[in-house]
Amino acid sequence: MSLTVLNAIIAVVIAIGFAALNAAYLVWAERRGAGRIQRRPGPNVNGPLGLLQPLADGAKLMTKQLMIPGGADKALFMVAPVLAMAPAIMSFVTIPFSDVIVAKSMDVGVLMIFAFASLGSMSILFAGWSSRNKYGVMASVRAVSQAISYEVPMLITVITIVMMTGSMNLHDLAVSQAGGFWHWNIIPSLASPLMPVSFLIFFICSLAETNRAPFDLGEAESELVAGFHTEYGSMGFGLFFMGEYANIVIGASLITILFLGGWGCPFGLFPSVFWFLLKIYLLIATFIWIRWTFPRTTIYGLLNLSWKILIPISLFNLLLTAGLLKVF
Amino acid sequence: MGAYFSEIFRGLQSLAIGMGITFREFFKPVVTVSYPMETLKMSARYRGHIELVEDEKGQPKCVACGMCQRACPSGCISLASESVEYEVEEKGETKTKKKKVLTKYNLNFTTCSLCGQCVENCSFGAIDFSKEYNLASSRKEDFHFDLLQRLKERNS
Amino acid sequence: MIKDTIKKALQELFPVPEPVVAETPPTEAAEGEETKAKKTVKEGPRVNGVIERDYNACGYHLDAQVDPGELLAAVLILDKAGFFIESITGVDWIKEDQLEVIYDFSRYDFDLCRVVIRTRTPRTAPKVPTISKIFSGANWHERETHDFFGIKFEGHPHLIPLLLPEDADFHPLLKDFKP
Amino acid sequence: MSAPIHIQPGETFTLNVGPQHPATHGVLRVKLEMDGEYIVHAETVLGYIHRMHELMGENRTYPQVLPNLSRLDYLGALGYTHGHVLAVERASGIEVPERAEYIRAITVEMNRIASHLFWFGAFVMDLGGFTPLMYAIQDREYILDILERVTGSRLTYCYYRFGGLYNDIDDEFIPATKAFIPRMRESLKKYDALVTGNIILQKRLKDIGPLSKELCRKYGATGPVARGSGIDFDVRKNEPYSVYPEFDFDIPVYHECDSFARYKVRMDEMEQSLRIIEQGLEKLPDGPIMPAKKPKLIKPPAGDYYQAVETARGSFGIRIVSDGGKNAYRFKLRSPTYSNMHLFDEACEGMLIMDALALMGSLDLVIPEIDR
Repeated sequence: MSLTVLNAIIAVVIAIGFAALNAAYLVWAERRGAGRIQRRPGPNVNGPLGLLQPLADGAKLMTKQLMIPGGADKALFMVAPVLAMAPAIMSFVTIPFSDVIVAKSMDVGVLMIFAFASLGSMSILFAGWSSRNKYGVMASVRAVSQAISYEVPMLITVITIVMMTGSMNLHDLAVSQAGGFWHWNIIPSLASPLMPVSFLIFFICSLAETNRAPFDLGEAESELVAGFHTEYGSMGFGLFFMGEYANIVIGASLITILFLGGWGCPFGLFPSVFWFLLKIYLLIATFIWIRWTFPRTTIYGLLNLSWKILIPISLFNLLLTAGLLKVF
Repeated sequence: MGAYFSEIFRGLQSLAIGMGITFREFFKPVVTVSYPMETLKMSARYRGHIELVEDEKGQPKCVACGMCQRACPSGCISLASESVEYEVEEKGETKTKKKKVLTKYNLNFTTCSLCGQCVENCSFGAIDFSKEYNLASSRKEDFHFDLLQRLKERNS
Repeated sequence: MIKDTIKKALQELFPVPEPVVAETPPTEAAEGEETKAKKTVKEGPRVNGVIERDYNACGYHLDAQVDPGELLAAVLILDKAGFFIESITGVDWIKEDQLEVIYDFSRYDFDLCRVVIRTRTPRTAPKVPTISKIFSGANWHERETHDFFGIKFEGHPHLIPLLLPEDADFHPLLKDFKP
Repeated sequence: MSAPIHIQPGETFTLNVGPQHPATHGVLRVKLEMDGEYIVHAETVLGYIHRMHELMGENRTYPQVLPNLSRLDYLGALGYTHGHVLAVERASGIEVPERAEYIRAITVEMNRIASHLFWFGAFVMDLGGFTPLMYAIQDREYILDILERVTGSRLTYCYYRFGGLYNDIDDEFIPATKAFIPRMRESLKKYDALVTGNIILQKRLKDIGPLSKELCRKYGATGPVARGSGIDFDVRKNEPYSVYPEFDFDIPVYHECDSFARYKVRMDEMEQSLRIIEQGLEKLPDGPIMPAKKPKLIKPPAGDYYQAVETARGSFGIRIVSDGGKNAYRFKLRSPTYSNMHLFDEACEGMLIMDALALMGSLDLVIPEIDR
C-alpha cells in the first residue's frame, strides 16, 4: 500500500470521527440552546449538563430495529441514508482547518464541495421516493426544487469571490484574507462594495441548502409528519440526522473560509485552528438561534425569495464586482 | 423598485427584532421545575381523589348515608355498612342504640371525574380531597382505592 | 324590527291564518288548517304556527312549527333575511310517536332575533327534506341528526354516519335505544 | 395562493391527514384528494373521539352533567360550564347573586386568555415556530395557577354551580390577578414583536385562506372565525348575558377575511379580556356566592330552553328540552368549532396543503369539542 492511500484512509477516518463527534454534540448543543431560549434547561439528566445524552441517544438508535416498509424500494431505501452521510464526510477532506491541517488541498476544492452538496439532495429524493410514502414523496419533491433554486444564488456569490481571489482552492481563498478582519471578504472594499449583502445571501442559502429552519420544508413536521424520513427508524434515521449536522458544519466552514478569513485571527495575530473552530461554532450557534426563533416559510415563499430576491441581487453584485475589478 | 427594497429591509428588520427577543430570553433564568427531583406543593383547594376524614378518635366521620354514592355522576364510589348496637348513658340509664358503621368504602379512581359532587353533597364533612397527584401506574387495579384501608394506614 | 317582519313572513306560510283564542302565554298567532282539529287535545303535539316566546325565559324569540313540506319555504325566508344557521337537532317524542327536528337560526347583527323552526315527522318513517342546498352548513348537522335519530333527510348529498362509526346501524338518542 | 386546476381523471391521489397527524391537534381526519401539493377535494371525517355527551346529559341529573361540559373543550372549559349553568338557571328560574356572576365573568375571561394563548402557541407551531408556544405556555401556567387556587383544578374545571359557585375566591386571587394583567400586557407586546411582525409569518398568513362573509353565514361560523371575516358578532355583545353589559370592552373585527385577520382577532381579544378582568376586579361586589333560596332538586318546568354563550371558540349553545323531570329530556350541545370546521372542506379546495393546514390552524380546533 502506498503512502498516499494510507494518508487518504487516515484522513477519511479522522473526517468521519470529526463529523460523528460534531453531529452528536451539536444535537446536544442545539437541544440545550433551544432549551435556554425557551427558558427550560434542556437535557440535563444524563451526566453533568446532560453531556452523556448523545451517547444515550446513539445507543437507543442503534438498538432499534430497522424497519423497511412494505412496498418500499429496498435498495434505494437502504442507500439513501448512506448517501446522506457519505458526501458530507467526503467534503471534510478538502476543508482546510488551518494553514497545515487539511487532508487534501485541491485546486477545485470549492467545486468539489458543491458537487458533494448536490449529492445530499439526491439522498433526500431517494429517501422520500423509495419509502413509498405520500408525505415522503411530497417532501422530496420540495427538497429538490429547493436545492436547485438555492444553489444558483450560492454559486453566483461564490463566483464573485473566486473572481476577486483568482483561485478555487479553499486554502488560497483563506490565505488571501490573512491579516486583520479588515482584510476579510465580508468587509466591503472599493472593488466589492456589496460584500455584506453577498454574505447575507450566502448565509441564507446555506441555511436552505442544509435544510435548516426556516427552510426545513423537506421535513416540515407539522405538515408532512417528518417529511422524507417519515419511514426511517433506527440508524437509518440516525444517519440522516448526522448527515444534517455534518452538512451544517461544512456550511459554516465554507462561510468562514469564503467570508470570515478562515483561520485568521480578527486582529491579525496568531492565526490558528482555534480561530477557525471558534468562527464555525459561532456560526452554528446562529443557525440554532435562527431555527428556534422563526416559523417556517412556505414552498412558494421560499422559491420567490430565491428567484425574485436572492438571484437578481447576487447577479447584480457579480456584474458590479466584475466591472469594478476592471476599474481598480 | 422602492417598494421592493423597502419590503426586503422591513423583512430583515422584523427578523432582527425577533432574534433580539430570543437572545434576551436566552439569558433569563429557567422557569421549569425538574419534576421528579423537585415537586410543587399543591394549593389548599387542589382536588385529588377523595379521602375519608377522621374524627377525634381516629374513626371515619362517615355515617354511611350514601349521599356521595348517589351524587356521583360516574358511579365510582361504592360503600357498605352494617348496623352495630352500642350503649349510651342517657338520663342515668344505659340504653342500647343502633347505628350504621362503615365497613367498606371503595373508590374506583379510573372513572372519577374529580367534579367534587360527593364532597359537596356530604352533610357531615366526612370526605375531603387529598393532595396526592403522583398517581401513575400501568395497572388498572392500582386505582381502586380502599379508603378505609388508607385511613388506617395513615393513622398507624 | 326584524322579528316582526320574519313573523309576518312565516305566518304567510300558513294559508288560512285563523286567530285562535290564546290559552295562556305563549300566545298562538296562527295555525295551519289541517291541524285545527288537534288543538283541543292538550296532551297531543303542538299545532303548527308561529309563536312569539318570552326571550328571557326560553332563550329565543320566534318559535315556528311547520310541516316538513313547508320547511324549505320557511328556511328560505330566513336565508333571504340574512340569518345564519346555529344548529339542527332532533327530539324523540316517543309518547306521541313522532320525531321532531329543530332548526336554530340567529343573526349576526345587533337586531337580536333567534328563530326556532320545528317540524314533526312520524317515528316509523321519519322523512324531512334537506336544507343543505340552502344552508351548506346544514350538511353536517343533518348527518348528525341522521346518526342519532335515524331521520332521513331527503335529497341530502352524503347521508352517511358522521360521528358514529361508518357501519353504525343504531340511533342512540331514540328513547327506545338499548345499548 | 391558489391556482386554476385542470385535473385529468386518475391523476390525483388521496392523502389522509390524520387521525394521527401533528397538524390536526387531536384525532381529526381529513381525507384530501390531492393533485401534487394542491387540494382538489377535501372531506373531513369526524367521530374518532365521539363520546355521546348528549346521551349522558339525558341519563344524568342536571348537577351530574356538570363535569361533562368541561370535557368538551379542555382549553376553555369554564366557558362551556358557564353555558350549562346559565341554561339550567334560565330553565328553572334560579337567581344568581351578583358577586357570583362577576367571579364567573372574571374566571371565564381568564380562561379565554389561557385558551387563546395556547392556540397562539400551537398555531405558530403549526407554522413551524416552536419557541412562541413555550412563551405562551409560561403565561398560561400563570393563569392556571391562579385558577387552580380558586377552583381546585387546572384544566377540566367543575367550578360553577346552579345559582352560584362551588366556593368563593381566596385572598390571593385578587392580588395575583392584578399582578397578572400588566405581566400579560408585557407579554402581548413581546408576541407582537416576535411573531406578529415577523415577515415570514405575515407572508404565510396574509391573503391565505380567505373565508368570505357569505361562506361564514351559510356555515354558521361564529367567534373569531366570523370576526376575522368582518362579521361584527359576539354573543357577549349581541345577546348580552351574565354581567357582560356592565363591562366596557370592544369586539375586534377585521375585514381582510384571511388567516392573518383571524390571528389578529384573537390577539386583540386577549387585550379586551384583560380589560374585562380589570373592570371586573374593580367592580366586584361583596355578598353571597350562592342564592339564599335554591331548590334542593333541580327540576326545570317542561319546555324548551336555549342558551348561547361566547366561548373562546365562538357561540356555544345549549338546548335543554325538559319534561319536568330531574334529567333533561333532550340535551343538545351546539359547539362552535363544529360549524367552523365544516367550512374547511369548501374553503380549502384549490389551496396548497401547507396553506390549508395554516387555515385549519387559524380555525382554532379542539377536536373533543367537535365530536362531543
